[in-house]
Amino acid sequence: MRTIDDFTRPLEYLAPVDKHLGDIVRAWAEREVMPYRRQYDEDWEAHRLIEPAFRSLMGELGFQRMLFPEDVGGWGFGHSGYTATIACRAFEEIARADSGMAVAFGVLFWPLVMICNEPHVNRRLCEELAPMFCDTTAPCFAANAMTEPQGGADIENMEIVGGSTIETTAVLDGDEWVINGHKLWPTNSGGVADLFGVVCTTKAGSRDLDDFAFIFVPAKNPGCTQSGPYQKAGMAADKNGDIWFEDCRVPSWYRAHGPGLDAMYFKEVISFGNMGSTAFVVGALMNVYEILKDFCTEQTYRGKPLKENDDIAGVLADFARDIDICRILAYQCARMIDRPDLYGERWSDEIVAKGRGYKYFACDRAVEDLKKAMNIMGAHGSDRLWDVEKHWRDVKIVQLWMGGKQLCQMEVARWFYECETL
Amino acid sequence: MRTIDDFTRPLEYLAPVDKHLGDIVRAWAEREVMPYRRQYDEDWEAHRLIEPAFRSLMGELGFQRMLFPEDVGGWGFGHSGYTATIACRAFEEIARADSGMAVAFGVLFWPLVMICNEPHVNRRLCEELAPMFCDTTAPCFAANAMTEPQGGADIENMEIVGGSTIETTAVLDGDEWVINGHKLWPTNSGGVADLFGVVCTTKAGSRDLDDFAFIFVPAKNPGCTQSGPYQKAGMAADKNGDIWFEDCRVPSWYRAHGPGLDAMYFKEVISFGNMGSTAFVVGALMNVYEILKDFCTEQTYRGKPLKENDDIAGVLADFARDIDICRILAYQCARMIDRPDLYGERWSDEIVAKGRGYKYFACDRAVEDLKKAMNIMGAHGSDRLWDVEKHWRDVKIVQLWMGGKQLCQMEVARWFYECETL
Amino acid sequence: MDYQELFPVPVEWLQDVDRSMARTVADWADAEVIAGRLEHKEDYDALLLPAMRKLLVDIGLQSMLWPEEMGGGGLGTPDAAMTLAAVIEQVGRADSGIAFVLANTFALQSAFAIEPYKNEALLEHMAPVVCGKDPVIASLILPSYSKDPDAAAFYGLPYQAAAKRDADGWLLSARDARPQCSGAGAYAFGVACAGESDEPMLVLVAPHLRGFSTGEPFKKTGLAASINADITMDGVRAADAQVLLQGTTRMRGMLAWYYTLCAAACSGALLATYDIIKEWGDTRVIKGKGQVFKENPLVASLLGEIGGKMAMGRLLTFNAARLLSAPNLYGPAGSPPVATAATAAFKLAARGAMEAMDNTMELMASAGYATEWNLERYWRDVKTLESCVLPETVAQTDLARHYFDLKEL
Amino acid sequence: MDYQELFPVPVEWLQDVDRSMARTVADWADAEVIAGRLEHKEDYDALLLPAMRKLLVDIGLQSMLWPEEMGGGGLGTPDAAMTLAAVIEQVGRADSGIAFVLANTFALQSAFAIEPYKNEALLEHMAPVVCGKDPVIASLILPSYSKDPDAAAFYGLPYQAAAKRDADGWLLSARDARPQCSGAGAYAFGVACAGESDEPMLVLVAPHLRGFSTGEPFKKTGLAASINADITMDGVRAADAQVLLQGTTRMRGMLAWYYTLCAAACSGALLATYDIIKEWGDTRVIKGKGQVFKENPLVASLLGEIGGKMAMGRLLTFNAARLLSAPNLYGPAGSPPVATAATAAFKLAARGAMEAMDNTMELMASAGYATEWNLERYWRDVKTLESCVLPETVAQTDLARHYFDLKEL
Repeated sequence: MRTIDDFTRPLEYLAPVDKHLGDIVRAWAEREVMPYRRQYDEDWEAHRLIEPAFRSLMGELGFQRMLFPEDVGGWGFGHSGYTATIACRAFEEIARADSGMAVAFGVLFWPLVMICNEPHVNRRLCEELAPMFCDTTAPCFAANAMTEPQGGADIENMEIVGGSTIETTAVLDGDEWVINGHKLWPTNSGGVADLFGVVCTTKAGSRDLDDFAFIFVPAKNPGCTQSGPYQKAGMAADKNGDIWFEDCRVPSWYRAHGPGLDAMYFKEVISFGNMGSTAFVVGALMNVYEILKDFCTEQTYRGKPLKENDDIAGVLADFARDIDICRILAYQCARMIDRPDLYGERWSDEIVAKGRGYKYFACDRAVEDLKKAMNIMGAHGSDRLWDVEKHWRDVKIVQLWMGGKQLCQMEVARWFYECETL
Repeated sequence: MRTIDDFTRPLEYLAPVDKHLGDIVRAWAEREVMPYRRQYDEDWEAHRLIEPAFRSLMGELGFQRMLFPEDVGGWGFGHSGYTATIACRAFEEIARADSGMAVAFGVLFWPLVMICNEPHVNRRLCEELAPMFCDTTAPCFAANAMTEPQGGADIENMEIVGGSTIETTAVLDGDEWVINGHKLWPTNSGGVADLFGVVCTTKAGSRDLDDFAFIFVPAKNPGCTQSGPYQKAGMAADKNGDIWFEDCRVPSWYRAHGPGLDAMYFKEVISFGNMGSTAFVVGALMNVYEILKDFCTEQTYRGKPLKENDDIAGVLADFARDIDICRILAYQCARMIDRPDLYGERWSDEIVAKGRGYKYFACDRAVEDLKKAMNIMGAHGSDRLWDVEKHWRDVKIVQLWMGGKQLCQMEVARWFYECETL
Repeated sequence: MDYQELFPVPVEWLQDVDRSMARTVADWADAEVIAGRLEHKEDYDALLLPAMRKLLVDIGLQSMLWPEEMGGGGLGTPDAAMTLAAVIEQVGRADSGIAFVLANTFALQSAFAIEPYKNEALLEHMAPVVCGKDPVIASLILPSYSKDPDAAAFYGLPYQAAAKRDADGWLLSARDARPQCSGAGAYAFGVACAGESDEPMLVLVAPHLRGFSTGEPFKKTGLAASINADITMDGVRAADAQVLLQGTTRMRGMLAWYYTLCAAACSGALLATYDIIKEWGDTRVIKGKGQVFKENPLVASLLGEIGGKMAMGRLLTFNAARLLSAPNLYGPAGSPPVATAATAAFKLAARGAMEAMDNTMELMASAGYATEWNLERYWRDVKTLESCVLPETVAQTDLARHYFDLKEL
Repeated sequence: MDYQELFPVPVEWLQDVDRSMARTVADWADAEVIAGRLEHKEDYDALLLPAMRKLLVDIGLQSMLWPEEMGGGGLGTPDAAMTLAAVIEQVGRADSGIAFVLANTFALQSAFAIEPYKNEALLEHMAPVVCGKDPVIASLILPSYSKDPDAAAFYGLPYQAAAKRDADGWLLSARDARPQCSGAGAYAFGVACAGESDEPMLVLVAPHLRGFSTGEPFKKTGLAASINADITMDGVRAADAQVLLQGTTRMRGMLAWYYTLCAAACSGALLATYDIIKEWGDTRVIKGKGQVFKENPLVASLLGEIGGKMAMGRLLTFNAARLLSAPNLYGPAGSPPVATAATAAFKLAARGAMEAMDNTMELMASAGYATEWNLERYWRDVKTLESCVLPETVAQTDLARHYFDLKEL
């Protein structure tokens, strides 16, 4: 009897703790998420059902501590050599249950990547921020405040705009940054986040990457306000909203690293986002594989189980094949992040561009495959009872976030073809 | 300046001799194939230009000896633990120049896989057959005589037909097999092959896999005749034709292994075919990448180089992304063949099915990508001067061979969904 | 917006009545639905139901095919295919769920209200209701997958209901049958089942009949205008007069109307998509260079792709409607060429619509996904249509059956 | 084979003359090309040239648009769009390369032989040749990529030729310009270039003119019927009378004819594909179980997909032709809606044809690839058309320009 564990992973890459952590997350997901997820759509605003599941995973099981150094209360994965590979497994398992939840969980680490990962650990900030995450059993969320109202993900398009479109400013006033600006759409906004990593500029309109700043802002700081969540087509566990910074002050050393370095290491954030997105998609697809297998074994057409009809088997085959392929890519992507000694720095243009490629490939395949899965299921493709339509709606947003497909294409083209004006 | 060597390979998997052998094959291809390949289409029947290139690679450089044990004059890769990974690299490099040539080269090893690879080396047959390949600087070709006139690649569809459609029979007469039957289409037929691996049955109509036999037949044996090559849309270096066996006699020990084992190890042939096909496609695509990059840098539209037009860059990005992905898959596939200790026997249903998946994925992507590449090139997409149309024609046949896409889908569906009647 | 100027279909097919109806419905779409959707989202009671009432009763769509002397619109000829295609396209622009409900309603009506299959007695019987003051919608219960491999089937696809003959007519039974739409709100159902000699038939069933029960409304991807629920029938009695049609050709004819009108619903969703992305493309600026979104070559390339799909969707829809509207030229609706053209029109229009809407969402990124921008509801609706109306593999086999003369499938 | 019965297009668009011409050409296709292709493959001298001669001269296709009093067929009205679509589809069934050459020839003719743009003087001048005893084919030299980023361009795509005005008319120059077809065999070329005020114009040029030179024929993927070679013009003189059209609208009108006829060529290739796979599917047996190939559900599913693309290709082609044939209803050929419909028809028909033929090859496996089975030549031809006639990205931008009102691209 084949299961999701039969999909290929490069076994050479797996972390020693892979099985242990994977089992824990899977048990949690099957116990605390899957029985309830069908009601998540109505829970998009209140998170009455969603919050307890986060509490259990992040706070009680303690997964929100993963990235911090051991000596500040974390699990020390930031220097494990397996950071991304472990994350990849965890993301898969969570997304199998609910990819909105996987995104919210993944993004919690996004700002922390800037300061917790070797070789650029910011000890002082780790010590300062670790207690929020490590000294509690309550879930603690973080978010990257990047996108701005006009131009959207242009922020991420650093090669071409060089940070010049960032309108959120940080001005040094004594030993404090004073931040002003308006951000929108980040995962874990809409009132959820306790901590923001804010992409801003120390000099409005500048194309000099020295002026690009990544500054941590606790959400409870005066001058930092959040709107309620937007209503969306799905992914209820991921809240998104507006964030306003009005003369919001933080200590000067809340800037991640400083001129030049912030922009450089920020690309590592993108690399993790690429790997994570690929893993989210794989997790969702693996769950649909389980469902499809049941459905197509149980329902009949032409007097035979659906899966014994060659035409339907053909679609099922493409579905399984694509999971197998995307899973290999997710782990290859993770490995390339984990082993800079072999593959180059994880913030390099190469790793970012290739990761963008895997990400948009996996998302495109997933959206196509889920559409076909729904078509196979006929009248049941769109009812919530089977959860396939849910994964379809959720995966679509993984495809759209982080600048969407076109930005990925431009980065890939720039790197592989040395384009200069895109 | 990015080159084809910038496409990702899992570095952990590479053979120690990867660079050395890869350099040799690349130099050979650039010297002896690429300057002449544009004339290959007209050389499809005579092989006046094609044969010397084969002679150089296979006979003089000695690559046709790769698989045989060292003590019979071979290079001993059949027990290297890197057999498939080395082959993958060689196939890529050859297919970059000409995928027809890569197929013909790859298929030379196909029957030999049955007897040269650990853990099922047939010493007696190795000793008997090695001199044909190892004691000469002339190219020596082998072929697998599988497909029969009615039903085509049904032969490969062993799960469902269990060998019952094989009409080529082998009858033991004293210590000789007497073979009768009609085969068609194998690569390296059409008068090329010196040695055939013949798929036949010891009991016509039987579904018992013990009756499946794989028997070696030297092409010069009495009773074995070949037609001239068919004319095809491309892939001139790969000749295909009819083969007739009429009371063709070989020693009884020319059967690869015997009842049950022939059928079992034959699946390893399929695994190598899957890996090889994926590698052929990657090689062809990498060459088109080189060409496209030149073309799109040199030609202008809207007053800019083509590659600086965002819409064209988008297509170029998809092209590069797919190469990167297919290359990872080719090496993952090779690794899974090379390391049965980690991934299971290379003749297992799992490895066969997953390999089929990678193969048909890579072929589908390649055909689509090459179509788009030709569209980008406008009036030049279809002229021979740029070689892109050649790769397009050639890659199409990689997609079609080995039973084509539908057979791949059925094997993948069978394995992942436990289908029983497909 | 002059969609004809943008995506021309042969206007010669449309008569004055078609254009006038389409204009009326276009105004309804803007005033009754589009104007209210930012405030009411997809609220059934606050937005969709009142809009449906206006359309069906006040504008009189639901009685359009009924004879004038019974209080209807008097359009019960095959020409109605063009009228309905033009009208449902505009409804779909407002709300593809309402358009889908109309496609069900009119497909059912096509079985007995359109020449040469007019059933005067039934029309007379239903006139007081259909030409009355309350909205009357209908739903089809079509063949679908089943857990029972031995169930009677229409080209291999099991019927959801079984019919047993007795002296007084038919007894229908079904367990948790899934209607195409509005299981919890339809006035009438057209139930497909096997009749005498296993010939397919469509039986008119009303929910007030004894033995008919309606399950709880279930949650689903889209189609907020359809409150759907599974139906169970325990020996529901149907008189012979309730048998709307018998035989494969008639069944395929009814389905040809259904598929064509569903294609029109998809085409309407694409017009809505057009309006949304057109505004986005005109007003958004990217690359920090003051480049208007639509003038970026990559964006333009996708817009071209999207627009091509829109043009194709319209062409497929109106061509299929034209074939239905002129049986003297093209044969009856249930003849293989016409029925197959309708299947192809729906399948290709729905697929093209999904591709175009997916691409549009990619262009709009998160805004494409947010309720506020109104696109995502059409995307959910059309996907629901695509999978529910006719599973892809079933459609493909239908096409192959005609084009390649299949004998066994 | 009654393709209309299989893949119906609105027959009301076709007049008796169209059907009769199509029937004549269908007979020609079977007798003069298809019957000989197993023996002669794609041999130009043994098969294609004699067939072209028969078609163009004996049947009289090449003079179809010329006035009867000059010895032509007298069909020089926009109705010819329907005639040509029906005829070129049948030619394409025989050989898509010949169909492509005809598309070039008639697109050029459309610029001066069809009302309201009839150029009586030019018709008169050419009549002896066109209505004579030798085949007369024409070729277009259209904008294409260039190494010179500053070259004058038609919507961004550089012209391959430059025109310089002097007192006596124009001097044309071009270096290794790539004609659409038949560089080595065309009697006349329609050369696109920038005229006064950079307005596009199309100039008639004959290869015997001083300064005109033809390169060596080059090898290419397909289109054996077109012996193509690059063209160089060193100050070739063209009188004002040779300027066939001026202005963007006229140029787009000519291109609309061209794209529509190229779509017809693709549609014809699909009919040939249909015949080949139909026979294969009917006669092949697989799975060792006596299952007829086409009755396998996976095969049937792909056949359905293939058939749907065929139906769509025909519909796109004939719809575009219809729009061209009735300027009173739809506006002139060069108006944005009509011109865009033609672009979309070609782009979608060519893409659909490639998909259908690729799928067909997948079903036939190696036989699809072998010359003997005749499929692969259509596959090579259509791919050549798809890339040469109009690069994908250029087509997408054309569509977006109209649908989304682009200003800059």
